[in-house]
Formats: sequence, C-alpha cells, structure tokens
Amino acid sequence: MSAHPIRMAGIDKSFGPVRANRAASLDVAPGEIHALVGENGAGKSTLMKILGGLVEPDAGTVEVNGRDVTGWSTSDAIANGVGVVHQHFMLVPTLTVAENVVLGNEPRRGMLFDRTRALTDVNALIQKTGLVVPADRRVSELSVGEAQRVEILKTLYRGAKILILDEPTAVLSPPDVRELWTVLRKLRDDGGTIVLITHRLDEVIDISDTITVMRAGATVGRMTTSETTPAEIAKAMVGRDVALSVPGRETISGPGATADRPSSAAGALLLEVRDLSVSDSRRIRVVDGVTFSIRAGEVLGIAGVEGNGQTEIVEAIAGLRDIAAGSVVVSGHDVTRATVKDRRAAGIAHVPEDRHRRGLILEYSIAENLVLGAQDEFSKRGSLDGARIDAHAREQIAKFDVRPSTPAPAARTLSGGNQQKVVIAREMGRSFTVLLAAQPTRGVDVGAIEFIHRQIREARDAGKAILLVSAELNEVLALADTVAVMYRGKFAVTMPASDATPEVLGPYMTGGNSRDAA
Amino acid sequence: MNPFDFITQTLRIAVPYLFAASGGLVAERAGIVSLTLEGFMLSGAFSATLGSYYSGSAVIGVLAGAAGGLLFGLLHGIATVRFRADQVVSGIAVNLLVIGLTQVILMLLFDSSSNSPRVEGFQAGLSGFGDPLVWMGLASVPVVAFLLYRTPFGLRIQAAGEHPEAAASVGINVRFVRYVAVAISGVLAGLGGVYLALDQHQFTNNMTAGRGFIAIAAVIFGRWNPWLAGGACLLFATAETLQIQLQGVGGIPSQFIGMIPYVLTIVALAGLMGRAVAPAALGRAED
Amino acid sequence: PRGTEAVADPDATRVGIVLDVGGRGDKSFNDGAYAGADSAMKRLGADIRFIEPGEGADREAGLRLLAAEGMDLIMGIGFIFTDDLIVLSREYPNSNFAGVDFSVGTDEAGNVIPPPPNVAALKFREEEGSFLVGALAALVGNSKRVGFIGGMDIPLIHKFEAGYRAGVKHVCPDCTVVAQYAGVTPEAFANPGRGKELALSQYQSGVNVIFHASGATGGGLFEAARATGKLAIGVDADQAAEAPGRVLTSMIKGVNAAVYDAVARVDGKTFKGGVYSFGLAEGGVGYVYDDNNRALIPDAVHRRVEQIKADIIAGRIKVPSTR
Amino acid sequence: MSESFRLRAEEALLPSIVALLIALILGDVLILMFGESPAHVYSRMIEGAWGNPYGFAQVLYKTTTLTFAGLGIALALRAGLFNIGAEGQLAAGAFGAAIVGISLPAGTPGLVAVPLCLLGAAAGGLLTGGLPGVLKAKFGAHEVIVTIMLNFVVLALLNWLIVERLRTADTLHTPEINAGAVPRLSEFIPAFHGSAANVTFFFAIAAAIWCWWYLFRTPGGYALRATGLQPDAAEYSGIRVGRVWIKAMALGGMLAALGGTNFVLGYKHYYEDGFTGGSGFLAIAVAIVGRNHPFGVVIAAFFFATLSQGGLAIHALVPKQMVEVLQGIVILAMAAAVPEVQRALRSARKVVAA
Ligand SMILES: Nc1ncnc2c1ncn2[C@@H]1O[C@H](COP(=O)(O)OP(=O)(O)OP(=O)(O)O)[C@@H](O)[C@H]1O
Ligand SMILES: Nc1ncnc2c1ncn2[C@@H]1O[C@H](COP(=O)(O)OP(=O)(O)OP(=O)(O)O)[C@@H](O)[C@H]1O
Ligand SMILES: [Mg+2]
Ligand SMILES: [Mg+2]
Repeated sequence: MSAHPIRMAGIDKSFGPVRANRAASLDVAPGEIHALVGENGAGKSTLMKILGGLVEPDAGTVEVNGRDVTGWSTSDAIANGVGVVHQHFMLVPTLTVAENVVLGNEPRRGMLFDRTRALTDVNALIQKTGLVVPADRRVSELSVGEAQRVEILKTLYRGAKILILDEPTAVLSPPDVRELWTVLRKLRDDGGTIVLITHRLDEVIDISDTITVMRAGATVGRMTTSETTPAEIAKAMVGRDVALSVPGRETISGPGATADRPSSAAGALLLEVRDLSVSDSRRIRVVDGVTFSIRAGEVLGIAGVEGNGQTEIVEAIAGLRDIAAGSVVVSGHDVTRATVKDRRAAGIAHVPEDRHRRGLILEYSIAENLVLGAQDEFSKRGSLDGARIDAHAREQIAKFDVRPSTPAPAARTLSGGNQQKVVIAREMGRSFTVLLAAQPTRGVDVGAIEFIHRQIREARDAGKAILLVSAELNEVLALADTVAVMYRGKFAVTMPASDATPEVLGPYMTGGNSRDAA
Repeated sequence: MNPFDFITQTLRIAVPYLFAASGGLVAERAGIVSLTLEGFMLSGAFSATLGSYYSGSAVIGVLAGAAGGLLFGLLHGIATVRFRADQVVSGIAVNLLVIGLTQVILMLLFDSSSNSPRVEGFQAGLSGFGDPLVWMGLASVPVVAFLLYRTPFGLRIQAAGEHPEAAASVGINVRFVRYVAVAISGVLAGLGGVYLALDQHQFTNNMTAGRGFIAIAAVIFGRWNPWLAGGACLLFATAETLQIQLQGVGGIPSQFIGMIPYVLTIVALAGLMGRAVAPAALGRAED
Repeated sequence: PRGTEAVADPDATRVGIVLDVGGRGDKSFNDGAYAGADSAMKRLGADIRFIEPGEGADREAGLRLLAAEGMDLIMGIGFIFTDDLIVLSREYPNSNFAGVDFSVGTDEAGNVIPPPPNVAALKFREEEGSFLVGALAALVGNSKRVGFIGGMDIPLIHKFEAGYRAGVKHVCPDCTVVAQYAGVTPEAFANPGRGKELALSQYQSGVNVIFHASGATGGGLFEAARATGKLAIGVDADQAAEAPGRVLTSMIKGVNAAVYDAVARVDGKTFKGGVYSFGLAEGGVGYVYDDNNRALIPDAVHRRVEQIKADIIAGRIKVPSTR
Repeated sequence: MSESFRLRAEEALLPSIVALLIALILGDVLILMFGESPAHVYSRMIEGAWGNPYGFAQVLYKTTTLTFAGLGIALALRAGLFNIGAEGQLAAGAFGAAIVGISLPAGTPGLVAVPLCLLGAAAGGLLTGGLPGVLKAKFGAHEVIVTIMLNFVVLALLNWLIVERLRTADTLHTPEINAGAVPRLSEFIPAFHGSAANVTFFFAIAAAIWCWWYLFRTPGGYALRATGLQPDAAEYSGIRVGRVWIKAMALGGMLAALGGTNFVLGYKHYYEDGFTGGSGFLAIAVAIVGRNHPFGVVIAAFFFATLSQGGLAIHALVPKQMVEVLQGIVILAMAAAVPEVQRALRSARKVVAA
C-alpha cells in the first residue's frame, strides 16, 4: 500500500471576502496520527471539511488512497472510509445514541428501521472500542464527554479508516483525553489513519507522529513530532517568535505571571454569592449551592471542564437565568431578584461567552453596539442622540484599538477578535465594580489575547472585582488570585492561585478529588 | 342522538383534520412550517373534483386530488428549500394563490364563481364509513407515526428538523428529505380536501373554511407527536359535534359556541401545555 | 358569455348592475339577478353591464362608475348596497336606481322612511314563502320535529327562519322546529361539509324535512338527503336537481322577476321610486309544485297549502318576519 | 456616506423590483391563457387606477387602510413576531371607533370627538394585539397561531354584538355615529368628488413617519429592533424581551386598528360586519413587500391599492380573482427572490471589490 491515504494540494477556498484556504496542502502517510495546528481562523476546519466532502474547494485537488476525489460529497467520503468528527457537535439531541450512530446508514429489516439491530451493533462497537456510552439514552441527556464519544462511534460505525478529529479535546477532562489517546492509538495500530486538530501543543507532542502547520489559510510547515518543540511549532503558527501566552499547557507564563500582582484581598467585598442554585429547563440542578465572594482588586478564576455549571453561574449573576435558591449581593445591594438592567446599574459588567448570540447585535453598527444596554442614557428628549453615540464610538474605538476604526460598519463584518474588542470596549469602557468575564479570549488571536489580558489586569489594579471563567486552565492560572474548579455544579476545590498547577487541579476537574466523592 | 351517531359524526368531522394534521406534522418535523395546509387542502379538493368530473371515477378523483396537493406542496418546497423563502410568508402566498387559482379556473371551466357540477364520489352509506377516505384519514395517524418512528426515512426527517447540519454531516441530503416531507404533507392535506369534495360530490369555492388552520393548531396542541396531534384532531372534532348538538340548547348564542375550538386552542397554547417543543430547526432554511 | 361589450343599439335602455360579493355564478342570488337581466336583454333589447366588486369600497365605486356613464337604471344587488344607493341617488337625481333587498329604515316613531324618489326598493317577503314551505314540511314530514339550516346567523336569514317556524306551528302547534346555523362569518354560506353534518344530525334526531337558507352550504343538506333518503327544501331558486326525488319543494325568491320588472319599467318610461314589496300576492315569492315533486305532496296537503297561501294573500294570516 | 447609501438603497429596492418583474411575467402568462393581451389588461388597470382623479382617490383610500395594517404587521415583525391578526385588529379598531362615536352626543366638536374615536379604535387594537403579545411573553404561546385563532374569535364576537345587541334592521352594521367624522379629501380637492378618500390618509402618513422615528430614532425602537434581530443579545443587555414583545404586539395591534377608522370615521360612519374584506391579510404582503420599513410599507400599500382598484377595471377581460392570484404571485416571488437577489448582490460586489 504505497498510495498515501490523504494528499491535498493547492486548495483554495473563499467565503465571501474571507480566504479560508489559500494553496493549502496536506500529505498524510498511512498509519500515522497527523496533527493539524494553526491559529484561530487559520483554515484548519475548512480544509478538513473539504476532505470530508462538506465543502467544495474553489481550486486544488484532493486525493484519497491515490484516487482523485476532488469535490466529492459527504456520502462519498463516508462510503470511502473517511469520517469526520466535527468541532461542533453534529448530534440530533432528540434521538438516542444508537439512532445517532446509525443515522444515514440505518440497519433495515425490509423497509423498516431495525432498532434492535442498531442497538446490538452499537453496543458491540462500544465493547470493541472501549468508548463507553449508554446506547439507548437520548443524546440530550449525555455529558459532553459522552457526546464526544458518540461522535467518534459514528465515524467508526461507518467503517472509517481515515478519521478526522476537529478539536476533540476542547471539551474533555484530562482523564477523558487520556482515554481518547488510547482509543486513537489502537485505531492507528489497527491500520487507521488519523488527522487531529488541536490548539494544545502538549497534546500535539503527546500523540502525533507528524505535524502540519497552517497560517492565514496556507500550509506553512510540516514537521516530524519527535524532531520539534512546542516553541518551534508556535513560531511556525504565528510567523514570529512569541512569548507564549497562547494557551498551551506547558507554555503559559508560569508562576512568574503572578509575581507582579499587588497583594490583594484587602479591598471591600464587592460580589458575594451565597448558596447559589440554578436549575435548567428540565429542572435539573446545574449549579448546586455555590458560595464565594470577591473583593475589590481580586480575580476569582473558575476552571473546569465546560458544561459543569460555569455558564449558568455567570448568567445567574448577570440576571439571565432564574435563581432557584441562594443570593447574589453586589456592593451590599441584594440583586438576587433584580432585573438585568438593575444589576447593570448596580455595577455589573458582563463579557458573555458567546459574542455572536449574546454579546453583539450583528446587524447593528459598531457605534450602535457600543451603546447596547445604555441606549436610554444616550438619548435626549425621547430620541437617540446620534451625535453623542457617534462621538462615544470614536472614543472607544480609539481606546480599544478596534479595526476598522470607523463607527459605521455592521458588527457582522468584523473579524472575531475585533468583535470581541467591541464587547470588551462596551463593558469595560463604562463604570462598573464587578466584571463577569466568560471565556474572554475565546476564538481571538494572540495579539488580541494579550490586549484583553492587559485590560483585565488593569481593571483589577483599579480595584474592580473580577470573576473570570475560562476553559483554558492556563488563562485562569495566569490571571486569577484565587482559583476554583467546578465539577457537576459545585466548587470541587478553591485555592490560592499560587498553590495551583494543572497537575493539582486536573483531578478535581473530573471529580477525582472532589469533596463529596470523599 | 345515540352514542354511535355521536361517535361516527365526530370521526367524520375529524377526517379532514386528521389528514391535514398528519401531513403538517411530517413537514414540521422536517423543519418546514405548515401554514400552507389550508391551501393544500383546497387544491386537493379542487383537483379531485376535476379528476372525478372528467373521468367519472372517484378513484381517479382521489389520485388527482393527491396530485393537486403534491403540486402545491412542491411549490412551497421549492420556495422555501431551494430559494430559502421565509416559510410563513411562502405559506401565506401559497394559500392566497390556491384560493385565487381555484376560483379563476372554476370560472374558466364551469362559468361559476361558487361551485362545480356534481361529480362522482364513493358510496359512503349512512354512517359515512363506506367511504374509503374515512378509513384512510383514520389510518393517516398510525401511518405517519410508523413513518417517523419505524422507518429509516422517519429518522432522517427527525434529524432534518432538529439538526440539519448533523444530518448533512452523515451524508443525508437534507434538501431532499425536506422536499419529500413537504410533498408528503401536500398529498396528505390534499387528501383531506379530497374527502370534503368527494363527500359533497362537488367543489365549493373556499370549502375548506379554515380547517387547515385548525389542523395546524392540532399539530402544535399535540406537541409535534403524531398520536397526540391525532388526539387533538379528535378533540376539536368532538367540540364541533358538541357544537352541532348543543346549538339552540340553553340559549347560548351560536357565535359563542362557534368560538369553542379557537378559544380552546388559545387556552391550550397559553396554559395547559407550557412552552412549545417545536423541532429545533423549524422555519430555518438549510444552508 | 362574458362578453358584455357587445355592440349596443344607441336607443336601447342602458342598465348597469353591481353584483353582491359572491358574484356571477353563485347559483342563487346573483345568478337570479343575472337571469332577470338576461331576459331583459333578450326580450327588451336592453344594454346591460355588470360590475363585480371586490371589497366594501368597491361597491360605491361600481355604482358611481355606472352613474357617471349616464345609465338609465343602476341596480345594486343585496341589502349591503342600501347606503351607497342613497348617496348616489341624491347625487344623480335624474338617474333611476333600484336595490334588491334594499333595507328600508324606520324612524323613532316606527314609521317607514321612504327611499329617495328615484330609488326603487325591491323587497321580498321571504317570510311568506318560508311560511308555506314550513307548513308543507310539517304536513308531509310525518314527524313532530322539523328542521331548518341557516347560513350566517344574521337578521336577513332570521326572516326565513321566522316565517318557516310560524308556518310549521300553524299546521302543527306541538311540532318542534330544530333551527341551526352554519356559522357567524361569511364562510357560513360556503361550508357544505358543515351543512351536511348539521343535516345528518337533524335527520338522526328524528327530523324528516329540512329547509335551508344557507347558500352553498345547502349543498351538504342535499347530500345528506340523498344519503338518508329524507327530504330537503331548497331556497331562492328551484333546487330540485340537487337531489332528484328528495327535494320536497323550493322556496322561490323571484329576484329575476324583480330585476326584469325594474328594467321593463324603465324601458316603458313608467319607472317610479318607492318601496316595492314582493310577496305571495305579487308572485315575488312562492314554492315549487310541479312534475318533479307532485309525487311527494299528497293532493290534500297541496290543497291545504294553497288555502294557507290564499289566507296570507287575503291578510287572514299574519306572517312574522322576526324570530 | 453617499456610497453606503447607494448600496443600502440597492439592497432594499433591487429584490422588490426583481420580484415584481417575476410576478409581471407570470401574470402575463395567466392573462394570455384567457386570450387577452397583457399590455391591454395592464394599461386598463393603470388607467382605472391612476387615469382619473376618482380612481386615484380610491387608490388613496385603499392605501390608507393597508398602510395602517401594514405598519402594524411591520412593527411586530421588527420585534421578531408575526402578527397574522391584522384582520381582526382592523375590525376591532373600527368597532371601537364606532362605539365611541355612537355614544358621544351629536354635535360634539370634531377636535374632541375624533381623538376620542381614535382612542376607541386604539383600545380595540390594544386588546386584540396585546393579548397575543402577553400570551407569547408569559407562556410562550406561538403568536402566529394565537393571532389566527383570535381573528375567528373577534369576528364572531363582533358579529354577535352587531346582530344581537345593536341590531339595525336587515343590515349588518351599527347605527351611524353622531360625532367623530373626518372630512373627505373631496372637500379640499373637488376632483376627488364621490371618492371615499379622506383625511385619515394623512393620519396614515403621519403614522408611518412616527413609526420610522420610533423604530430608528428612539431608544424604544432600538430595543425593539435589537429584540427582533437577536433576542438573546437583547436580553443580555438588559432589555426585557417579554415586555418588548407585548409592547410591539400592542402597538402593532393599535396601528392596524387605526386602519379601521378609515372606513368608520372617514367613509361610512358606522361599523359594518365584513368591511375589511381581507385587507388584514393583504397587509401581510404589504409589510413584506415593503421590507418592514415604514416608508416601504406606504409604497407597497399604494402598489397593492393600485392593483386592487385597477382590478375593478378589468372585469370584462379576466375574472376578478385574477387580482388575488397576482397578489399571491407577488408575495411568493418576493419571498423567494429576496434571499436570492441579496446573495447575488453581495457576491457581485465581492467580485468587483476583489
Ligand atoms: N461558512 C463560512 N462562512 C464564512 N466564513 C467562514 C465559514 N467557515 C469558515 N469561515 C471563515 O474562514 C476562516 C477559516 O475558518 P476555519 O473554521 O477553517 O478556521 P480554523 O482554523 O478551524 O479556526 P478555529 O481554530 O477557530 O477553529 C475563518 O475566518 C472563518 O471565519
Ligand atoms: N458564519 C459566518 N458567516 C459569514 N461570515 C463569517 C462567518 N464566520 C466568520 N465570518 C467572517 O469571517 C471573518 C473572519 O472571522 P473569524 O471570527 O474567523 O476571524 P478571526 O480570524 O478569528 O479574526 P481575529 O484575527 O480578529 O481574531 C469575519 O469577517 C467574519 O465576519
Ligand atoms: Mg476566529
Ligand atoms: Mg476550526
């Protein structure tokens, strides 16, 4: 078998003005685990979608096992043993695990869907691969880790020999990641070929055999894992030497980052959360009796695997979710039952985790977005004060270095990083005492991350109380004074950042050391 | 009125609702909003009348009626799936188009703005149960439940309505699934109209009289579950039978008795069932 | 025969007719008017134009168009034209106007307010015809329950019900009249499915004869009559063909005759405004008795009904027009 | 600035123009099926609508009702809600105005009576539009279904009030109002003599200007549009989405209801069962063809009014229902063409820009 399983060359793909891929190439040898790395928006997912038949390239050729398959469809890809596990879950929540796994390839008895066989087949596959999930459960009831396993089961069920995984570890806890590695190695040893996308350079070093680096849509490097270092990979990704503050487990700005901190814990109590409980729409407690407080000049960082209640905590404090029990006090004012508007008036600023859904009105201009929530203050005798809104926008744009630097463009037309800057500018550009920052650097590039981190540090130094939630453990470690780990709706542990390391916190993230497990 | 008559009357009244609601359910589960049921029914009724009139055969009438529903089902499909037109807007347009076209053609062919000549129908008998369409209407609920839950295609319909991207990622042609679903809904709702027309042995202008909207209410009332939606159809039909039986009793004005199904729907939407659990991708164009 | 732009004789009487919402081909009211106009065209050589309005404001627009063209007679078909005719007749005092079912108001003292001098209000005493078919239904029906199905639940239709009810009671004081309406919106005149279920439930409750005043909804009644073998009574025109052998009779409303008559008067230069009420005496309403239904009506019954008719004409029986 | 204005105008107008062209072509085919010449039919239509002062004034009359109802629908749509209830709201508004007008003593000065009648109309709209808004906000009841159902309920209720409570002999209308009438346009422009067009037309234009100001120049409108575009983001920013929904539906209902005064205060001076004649449904098309912009709504209302008035002039040539068919085609073409043309437009610009 001399033909390479994957050979892509000269791939071009544009989405409107965005050139997602430009003359990108990829060459994967048989039986290897190949890592595909690059900054946000570098074009990794697009390249893999082209390989998986989801997206058609504008130019270039795709060869699979030596055959030209350029422009094939998803079903062609599946039929030829190419399986993609997408960055965003592609599962139908109302169907069961087994139904999701066999969807599109259903076992039949006559013209009927053979549900029994689907179940036995999927259970057999679970046995064989060790990807344990309850096959007859609805997907909506699964944890993210389980859902991730279902995604992999889906591709294997279709007999995938070439497996593409787009950031499968983003939502997994360290033990889950280790389990995944076992599965992937086994698949490789059974003759499979694996392409893995991840932002975590330690993982790249851990698992891959070969690495392809992408930057701005193009392939800029190809290296053998055993012959390179994280720093070298990072340099290739960004195109210059970087003091790695890019999240990546071993490359974070270590304990030194905390050294420049002024001694905190002296300020006034600005945010007090007591016995906070939040239920989801199915009345399941997703936040379960959490208590903490933050003083002026303090950053509390919440780490944890996503989906353990972090989103809900922030949204409950911000007033976007009903509080089932407990209380929230801001600067001495009880806001437990207050409206979003009143909480904002009480001093809460909020950088939401999903800027597209919550943080911005994408059709509105930059200027309009910069007054979102404050529109009443920017009006005069019942009318919006256009001149003031414009002046305000110019000021904030300059201060937060938003590009393009004019107020008129719609937020939709900005890049992700600049969209996030608009949100930050609005929330931090007004007076506040408590900042809720949820995934503040998600999906933004290195330069922007530096900028945002600086803003957060400055706010802390100015005596604000900051609640930082991030999926990036390293970000939490870099910014927080106190670190809490959330697991299943509770704080599994709270400790000073100076004592915290990934090794110490890791087990708590999966319930290993949690107090109620003890 | 004896219980037998009460039940048979309720079932006869339910037949067009059952057809239309079953059809609407298939389309909605695939993610296509079904405000079109009224138009599908009317086009079914009209085509059935033409088919029966020109062939002299009720069976041909049924086939023609199904084809009429299919035609406008596909039109709605092309507008919303191919051109990604807003599904509510397209629905309103389709309804308007059918009302206008049926009248124009009625005028053209029969020089009448109100009704067609008498056509061949089925020997329904006194209870109405001699009409095969009654049985088909009653069967449409289990058939749709079977389609949705027991066939591979049903699984794909559900996937297309809940998470079209996920369906597409495993090689399912979501557009095709939606076309088929909206075509099925056109045929089924069309058959509801066929029943009305052939039972009357003629087409009367606008003879569906809002039944398509009651059917869509039944789908929502039934929380997009075929069995519950079928139950809702029977509930509405029972309300109507009661309305027929109660008229003139107790001095309640007919206007108020006539409101029962509508008020029932509003109350149900507001109170009894809580938040709707519509298919997640309902109304969203696939891209 | 849509061509209304036929070559016109310059001396012909020119007539313009604005039809009610249902428009041409409704097989009842508007078609009655059309038939009357048609025979006026054929027999009197009149030149007649029709307008079919869409929504409310188009009614006046239609009348106005015709008046502006200097028509000799302008007609509005339906009570809904009443106000529009009054307005136009004042503006065009030298034109003649006629309104079928024109609604004649009364002042506070209960006296009739006459229409303007150039307007002929063509009214029908539907209750008289309904009275006769009510009596017939009770006499032939062989049941203490007699049925009525109305279209939209409105005063105009209540007139039919009131006369019918009185007719039933006149010959059978202990009979019950089961009166039901198909709805409260204009759709109630075009819902045969509902009509059929109403009829079936009446028949199943022991009713043997049902009279309808419900437009196309009545189609359902005739289907029910065919299915059950029981009897139905038609309205406005002779509806015997709707269910051969099962139509006891039809309550005729002579819209065609009234329209023809108005055109003829204009043609003969004898047109005068005022209220023209068409009842049994004038032959404006009546019931069908011919070869189609002779077998259904025993001679004795026929004689009795004819006697009642004579009594009404002679004023010996007062027929109510409200419920 | 002028460049961006040109682009925006292009994006706003081009889809409508393409849709109308498509409808025109399909209309041609239908007319040909009747053996008539499309050019002849269309010219008769235009002539009937714009060819004489009376016809033109009738167009203005119809524009008035459609503008009000279209604004009501557009306002709700801007908040992300589909108001299919304009038919019932028109009727409720007309009835409300009539009731107030009837109760006022004869001879009440117009400056007092007209505003009171308008308030009566608005109250009717507040009830019929506000209820679906409240049910949506409080219980998540789907506004499309609720408004459709409410149409039936409102029409039945008004029918009962007319027939059983306010009965006037033989007819289906309330008694005439004593006070609150609005002058006809023919009092100022004699050529409009006889037309139903009245001063309410200017109320409609004023309402459109107010809507524009409200939507695009006030914090309330800012919040309303934000809610329609991204309810989650609106909620995040402190906008109370449920309240905005209620407000938008109530305001929309009131606007649509004011359309009823065109008939009651300006034309017949009574409420008549069935006077709406489907304007409330046609207004959905008006809102959509007008792209939910208040001024677009006025233009679209004028267009559909022309179609309706012109339709009267072509009876002798094609059946009157042709107009309904044409309306259906216009809406469908519009709905299908808009996303398509916008995409085409964007990619064309990209090519130019690249
Ligand atoms: N469907 C689309 N429409 C428009 N732009 C798109 C689309 N998909 C991707 N893009 C853009 O193409 C570029 C490449 O995106 P892609 O998802 O391939 O990046 P990535 O390397 O996977 O990034 P990340 O690490 O954030 O997942 C980005 O600028 C992205 O916004
Ligand atoms: N789904 C989408 N549809 C349309 N355009 C998109 C989509 N996703 C991204 N884009 C566009 O692609 C461009 C890049 O977006 P993306 O969020 O990937 O930027 P980025 O590379 O992360 O930016 P930055 O460098 O500022 O972080 C933007 O212009 C954005 O508007
Ligand atoms: Mg990005
Ligand atoms: Mg990606």
